[in-house]
Amino acid sequence: MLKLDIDPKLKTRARTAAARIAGSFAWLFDDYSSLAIERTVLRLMGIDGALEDGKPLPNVVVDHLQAKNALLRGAAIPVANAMLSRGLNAQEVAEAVGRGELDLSELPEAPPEQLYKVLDKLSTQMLARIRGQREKRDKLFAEYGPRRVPAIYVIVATGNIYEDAVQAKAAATEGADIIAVIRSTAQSLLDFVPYGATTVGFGGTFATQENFRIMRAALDEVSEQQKRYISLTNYASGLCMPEIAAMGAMERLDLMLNDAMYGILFRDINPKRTLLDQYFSRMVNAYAGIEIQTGEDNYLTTSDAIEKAYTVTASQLLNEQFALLSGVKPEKMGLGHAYEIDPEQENSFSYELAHALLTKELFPDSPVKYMPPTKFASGNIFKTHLMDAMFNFVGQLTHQGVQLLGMMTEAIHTPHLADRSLAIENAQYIFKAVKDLGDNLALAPNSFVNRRAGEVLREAVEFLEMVAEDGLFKAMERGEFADIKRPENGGKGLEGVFRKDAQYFNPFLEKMKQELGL
Amino acid sequence: MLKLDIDPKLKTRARTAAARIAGSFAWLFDDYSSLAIERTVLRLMGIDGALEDGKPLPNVVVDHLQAKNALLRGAAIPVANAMLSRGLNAQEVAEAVGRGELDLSELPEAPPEQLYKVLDKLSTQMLARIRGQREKRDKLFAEYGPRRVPAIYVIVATGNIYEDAVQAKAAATEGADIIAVIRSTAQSLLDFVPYGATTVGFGGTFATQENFRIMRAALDEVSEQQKRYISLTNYASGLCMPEIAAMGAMERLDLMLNDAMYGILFRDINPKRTLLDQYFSRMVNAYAGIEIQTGEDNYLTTSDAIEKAYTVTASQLLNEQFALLSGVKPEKMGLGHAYEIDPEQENSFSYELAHALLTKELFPDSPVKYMPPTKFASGNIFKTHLMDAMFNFVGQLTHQGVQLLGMMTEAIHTPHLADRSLAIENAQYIFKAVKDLGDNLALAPNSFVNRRAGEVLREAVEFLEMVAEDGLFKAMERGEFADIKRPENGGKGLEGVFRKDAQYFNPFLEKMKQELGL
Amino acid sequence: MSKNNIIRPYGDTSGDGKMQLSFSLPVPPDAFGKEAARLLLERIGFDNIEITCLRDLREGYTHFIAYAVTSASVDTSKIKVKVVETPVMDMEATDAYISEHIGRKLTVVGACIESDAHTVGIDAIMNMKGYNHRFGLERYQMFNAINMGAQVPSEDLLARARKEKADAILVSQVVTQKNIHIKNLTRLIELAEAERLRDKMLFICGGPRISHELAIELGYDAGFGTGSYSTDVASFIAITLAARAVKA
Amino acid sequence: MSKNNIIRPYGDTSGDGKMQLSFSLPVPPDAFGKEAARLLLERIGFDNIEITCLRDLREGYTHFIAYAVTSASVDTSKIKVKVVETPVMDMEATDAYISEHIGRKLTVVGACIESDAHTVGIDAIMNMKGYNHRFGLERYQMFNAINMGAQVPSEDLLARARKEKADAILVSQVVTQKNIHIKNLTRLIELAEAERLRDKMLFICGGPRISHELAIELGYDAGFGTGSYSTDVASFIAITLAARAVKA
Ligand code: B12
Ligand code: B12
Ligand SMILES: Cc1ncc(COP(=O)(O)O)c(C=O)c1O
Ligand SMILES: Cc1ncc(COP(=O)(O)O)c(C=O)c1O
Repeated sequence: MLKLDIDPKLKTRARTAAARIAGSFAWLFDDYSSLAIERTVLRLMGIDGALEDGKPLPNVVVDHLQAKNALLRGAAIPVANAMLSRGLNAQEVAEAVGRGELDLSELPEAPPEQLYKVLDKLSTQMLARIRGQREKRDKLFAEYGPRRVPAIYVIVATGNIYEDAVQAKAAATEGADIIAVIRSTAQSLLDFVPYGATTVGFGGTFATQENFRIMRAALDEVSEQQKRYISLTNYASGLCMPEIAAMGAMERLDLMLNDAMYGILFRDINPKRTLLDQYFSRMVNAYAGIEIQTGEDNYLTTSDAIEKAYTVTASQLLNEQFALLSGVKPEKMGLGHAYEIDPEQENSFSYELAHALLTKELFPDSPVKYMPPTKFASGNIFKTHLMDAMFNFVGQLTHQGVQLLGMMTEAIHTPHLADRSLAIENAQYIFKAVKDLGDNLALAPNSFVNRRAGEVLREAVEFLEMVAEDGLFKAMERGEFADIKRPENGGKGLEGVFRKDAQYFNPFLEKMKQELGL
Repeated sequence: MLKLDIDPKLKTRARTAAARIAGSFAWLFDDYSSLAIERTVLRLMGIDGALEDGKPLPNVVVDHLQAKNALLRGAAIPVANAMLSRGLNAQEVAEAVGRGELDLSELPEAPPEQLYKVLDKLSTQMLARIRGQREKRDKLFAEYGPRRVPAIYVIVATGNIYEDAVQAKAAATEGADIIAVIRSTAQSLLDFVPYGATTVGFGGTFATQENFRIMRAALDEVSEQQKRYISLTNYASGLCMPEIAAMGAMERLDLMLNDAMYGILFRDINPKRTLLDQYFSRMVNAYAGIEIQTGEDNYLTTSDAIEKAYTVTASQLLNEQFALLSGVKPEKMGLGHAYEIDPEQENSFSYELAHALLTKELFPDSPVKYMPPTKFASGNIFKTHLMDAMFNFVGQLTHQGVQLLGMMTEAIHTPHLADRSLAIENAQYIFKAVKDLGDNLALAPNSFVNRRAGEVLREAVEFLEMVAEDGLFKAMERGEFADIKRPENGGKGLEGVFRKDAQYFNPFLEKMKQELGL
Repeated sequence: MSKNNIIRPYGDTSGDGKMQLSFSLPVPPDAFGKEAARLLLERIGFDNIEITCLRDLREGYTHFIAYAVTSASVDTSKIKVKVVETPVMDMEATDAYISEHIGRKLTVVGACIESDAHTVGIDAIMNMKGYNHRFGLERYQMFNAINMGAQVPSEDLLARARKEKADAILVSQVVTQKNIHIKNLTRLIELAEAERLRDKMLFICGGPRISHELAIELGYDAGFGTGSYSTDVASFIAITLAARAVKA
Repeated sequence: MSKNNIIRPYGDTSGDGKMQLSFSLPVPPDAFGKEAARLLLERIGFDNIEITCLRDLREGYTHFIAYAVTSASVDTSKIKVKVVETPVMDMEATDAYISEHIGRKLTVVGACIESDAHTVGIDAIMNMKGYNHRFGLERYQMFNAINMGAQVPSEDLLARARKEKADAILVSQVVTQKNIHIKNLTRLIELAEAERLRDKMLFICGGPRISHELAIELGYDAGFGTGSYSTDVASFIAITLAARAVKA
């Protein structure tokens, strides 16, 4: 068995520092909410649909409340109040607001018990639906058997959900275990979730609830045929983190890209907004039994994979601690890691082996999300195919959880049907060839791989202890993460963060916290 | 370091049995000669060229002697006699025979001392030339540095020597260390070596002395430019084994395909003819400092690589013992092995690792000739490229001597220029990626790899002991090798084997034996 | 799948016409070479040409990798495939069929002809042990299978077939460089015709680059490519000869 | 190398025209599908077509790998390549050149425009640390380099360029799906013309699918593709502006 020889004290120090950092945000998680969180509440209450100009009703209602300065106690109470006052359901309330026929700030206020009762009913219903999806997933896994390790994960990204569905079914039939629908470029910067099925996107397909539904149905069909549960994933990142998480929970997505800091660093979304939104969105994911996936690979697309290896480890540790605060269990934390080492680097494979083993060593229960070479993928499809093979080799050798298959055309276009199929063929061949190879091998003591892993962990520990000392926001402001400077009050979406008042009520947050034991 | 845990007693038993088998052919090596050996003697005496119908002068002279029943004392003495008697040089003698102007059996016989003197002079000259080539090679290696391990070995096979030369130079510039000119289909069955430069061949280019010269010149040019000695290899197999060895020695080939039993098993050449010819041809190779390469890979193109793995080991051990008898040093024995495991086989890589390590373990000083997947190469070039990558991985991990690069178009055509370049790129990338990986790893005790290697060796030992008991010819007759039945007196070329008479003299054999300490 | 019969290559959008290409040209690996590659593809008729990689092959050559769009299409309703049309039976069924419809053992003589030494293919068809879980013809009760092996001169094969009164000749050709297989297969048929053997037995060829269509073109009765099994050939021989027997 | 100017692809014999292809079709992975693939290649104009592999892509599609021969050729004497023609100087030389010929710092404003967030390319050109051992423009003494980063609306880029009195605008476009880069680059130039900024500064674009030729076609002064360095751009800007200063 390939096992690193790592100082256990170093591991403890790493976790202590990360926990200190994540733990310092109680003020934010307890006292603040955001537009996205409130829109999520509305969605969970059953509000869906959009105006003719495409503006989704959850946005219409929340913007309306904000405009009327009536959002500080949350969106749930005003809508519940209107339901009572007008005898409408939530959707009808939203539609009326949308038509400009209803001003939620001008209605007479029902007694709190009545309001809570309405909300209790709605939240009980919705949480039951979500639990139902979770149970259905569990049942299907129990029936068909668990996912292979590493699971074969491929992306579809045509921009057209119907075309995506065909490609996803083809891939699943060929052996893919998980289908990710890549989002259209920069959807994370949209402060709303588009509505309905979409057929045009750039570099990906919009994440919409209808698109989720279409793809889930397609995959359920294949699962049934193949007697293998095919998982679906999408992105709960950006300005709509919790909304997308909620949509995923309702439509039985199985995994969700959901990083604590990705939005801040890589999308210039305000730090407070991001941390707050991730807190709630992860709770939704935890409740729905959705496996989250974090975005450590992003550090390596802009920085050197050797020099900055420790930033991956540090981010993994932080993501873990933040996820724990939201009730995500280790076995649902798909922490990220990527094979982004320059192929011109001597012993690139040994470096990567050290890094990949370190991730396994630190997070033995995590279904690590292992990302393929992308940065050094080139227009030379033959070479890229080989780099992907080395990546698949390490994935199987070190038993990573989820293998995000590399495509030989990574540097050229979003995957064609045949590219994806060749990627699956690549993985299947390598996985089989080196199936139990790890059982045959041991690391030579004091070998380079051992020393290298220790070095990365030490650098990560020192970094995290420094951040714990200075505070995460200060460190980000100084550009300590990914060499990108992000001031606490900069970035997009800060105006969407507000301090809750004493009457604030979010029925879902309360119930989920309770059920998750938080 | 990856090192097998193999019972040393088993190794000793293996070598003892193989030595017994090889040692049982003293009667053949001491008392017999062949047409090919005699033609070789003539070539070494300086006879070259061909008649207008293409028949080479060495054949003309030897056939003439045989027709006149004057060959039993060898070709050297009659030709030396004609030289003295007519005041001609050897070439002029051959030409006169070719024109039908000279009957070697009808000349007055010069006194033995004079004949020996002529032959002593000629053989001294030629051996000096060959030594000169060896020294030149040694000098160039000393100047430019040794070959990389594994060396990058690629084939050219256009059929046109000039086209081959361009492709060889391109490959060498890109990083190839060794160029093999593949022979035209079935040249091994020709009982003569074609003369001159050739531009038409099938599945390869004819081995001719002029072609050797053209290619050697091209590679010397690149060696000089690249400051890296580029080696050249060809095939001394078939009915002209020793002749081609001699041509290679003269033209400074650096390696030579030269298996003890290939001709018997895979070309249906008579067993006695083959063993006899290999004995002399290997002596020429040994003298010229040429690295021989054996053909164990051939066993696996027709048999299963797992089931019949032991036949490879057995053949390696036999090739070793036969080579020792001809004065070949272990460091010049490129014993063969091949990565021919079905990619559909689970743990194919671990199987291959066991087999490759076994070869290294048994022949630590041999520059093992490691052959790529060919049998399971398919028209799917992308998949074949990956199989070649796994092959390159094992080659570097286990430090094989010579890596015969696989081509992604193996199942389609003899390599195009780009195929070869992609193969070099594949090897260079993998070699670099896993450069020192082996130093990091150890085999888990009692792991599958260890057990598998032990099992193969045990099977080989049992097989060799059985063959030693029964005799090699008997075993071949029964089809024990490669499932092919080869009777002692069957196959092509038996009529070219004769028992030497008391006056037989081969000046080269004598001198080389002496200098090689045999 | 396209709604009508007109199909084009598919990258990620129906009928987008995307194709991957690679090729080498005697040009340098620079902007000039790249333009030469682009022009070549344009000349062939491709659009939207993306030369994604230039690899220096040295000695004045460059290898190009490209993606491009073709406007060519195929009307699937017009495709006519020449395939062996006899149904495929397993060994037992074939033996039974021969017993019933022909009533005697069939003799087949097989070989890799001329310079070709690739016997694995013909062995897969003929030898006892067969290939991929199908036994070879030697194992069939109703076949007398004679495998002459590698590098058999056409003359020898025909002589043996005549001597054995063969019902079918099985020829394998694996080496195809410079179309040597076409030359060899053509010569065999010409010899057979000259020797008046052509109509006396079935002539069947096989190999990785052989298709039924090519075989027919060359004057053979059938051709079998990559992935053929003894069952395919045996069924073809049995059914075809039974039909001929009825006609005769 | 070919003796004359007419070149064709090279497999293993001069001008043999061999090319490798792969593509997917909405056909089954059988003889029918194979024939469809062959016909498609024939339709495109290929000869000697060998379909070497059929891969079942499921859902009714098949992936084909093929080798074929083209008779198309290119006359190299007729190739005209549009490349940036200014010589490339290193950082010190460029700084010296600007000091001498222009005599003031040059201001350049760069950005990834519209939805594109791929900053690595523009950073490689502009940022202090540069790329592959060439420092970026920020490091040059004679450049005032302003990098606006990712997803900058065209309007914002032009506004900033106007404000800074920029000598050159550097735009990066990496995402090319559905030709979004062409749309974005065209829009930027149109806006610049509308705002009468086009002639006030150099417009330079770059990205993996950008060529100088394409850039010129889109109305830019220069374009830089894969493997460009700060030195290429800096030299181009310096020399072009010096030349214009002389003319003016
Ligand atoms: C094994 C092998 C060898 C072995 C052959 C051992 C043997 N006893 O057969 C050895 C090592 C001896 C060998 C030597 C050479 N080989 Co070779 N060899 C191969 C290899 C790796 C596999 C071929 C094989 O066995 N396929 C498996 C069988 C089962 O498939 P198959 O032949 O297609 O047969 C199937 C069908 O086609 C069909 N079929 C075939 N024949 C028939 C006949 C009938 C009647 C029917 C019904 C069906 C049928 O049914 C079979 C089962 O499905 C191929 C590469 C590859 N991966 O394909 C190269 C390959 C065929 N060899 C090649 C060459 C050039 C040679 C040499 C000439 C090289 C040289 N100069 O030394 C020599 C000389 C051989 C000669 N004189 O012919 C080339 C041919 C290039 C070309 N297209 O022209 C190939 C493609 C390799 C390459 N890329 O260069 N080879
Ligand atoms: C790194 C990367 C990312 C990073 C970007 C981080 C960052 N800050 O830049 C992250 C992870 C964020 C990312 C995200 C996405 N990416 Co991205 N990404 C890549 C990747 C792996 C490498 C690109 C790169 O950095 N190349 C290295 C630089 C140095 O090369 P370059 O950009 O070509 O630049 C050079 C030249 O072109 C030139 N140059 C470039 N710009 C300029 C400008 C000027 C003025 C000059 C003179 C020269 C110049 O000089 C540079 C140096 O030589 C490529 C795949 C690949 N290997 O190419 C995919 C790729 C570009 N991404 C792609 C996609 C689709 C996306 C997403 C849209 C996916 C999604 N839906 O989530 C997102 C969204 C991004 C967005 N909104 O634009 C696709 C684009 C497909 C296409 N052709 O349209 C690619 C090809 C991957 C793929 N096959 O799907 N990506
Ligand atoms: C965590 C995470 N979220 C989201 C994305 C991409 O989505 P977007 O482009 O919409 O930000 C990525 C991409 O790598 C990611 O890692
Ligand atoms: C030892 C040896 N000699 C010769 C050859 C091939 O040459 P020929 O086809 O002329 O026998 C091979 C092919 O593998 C070989 O292994």
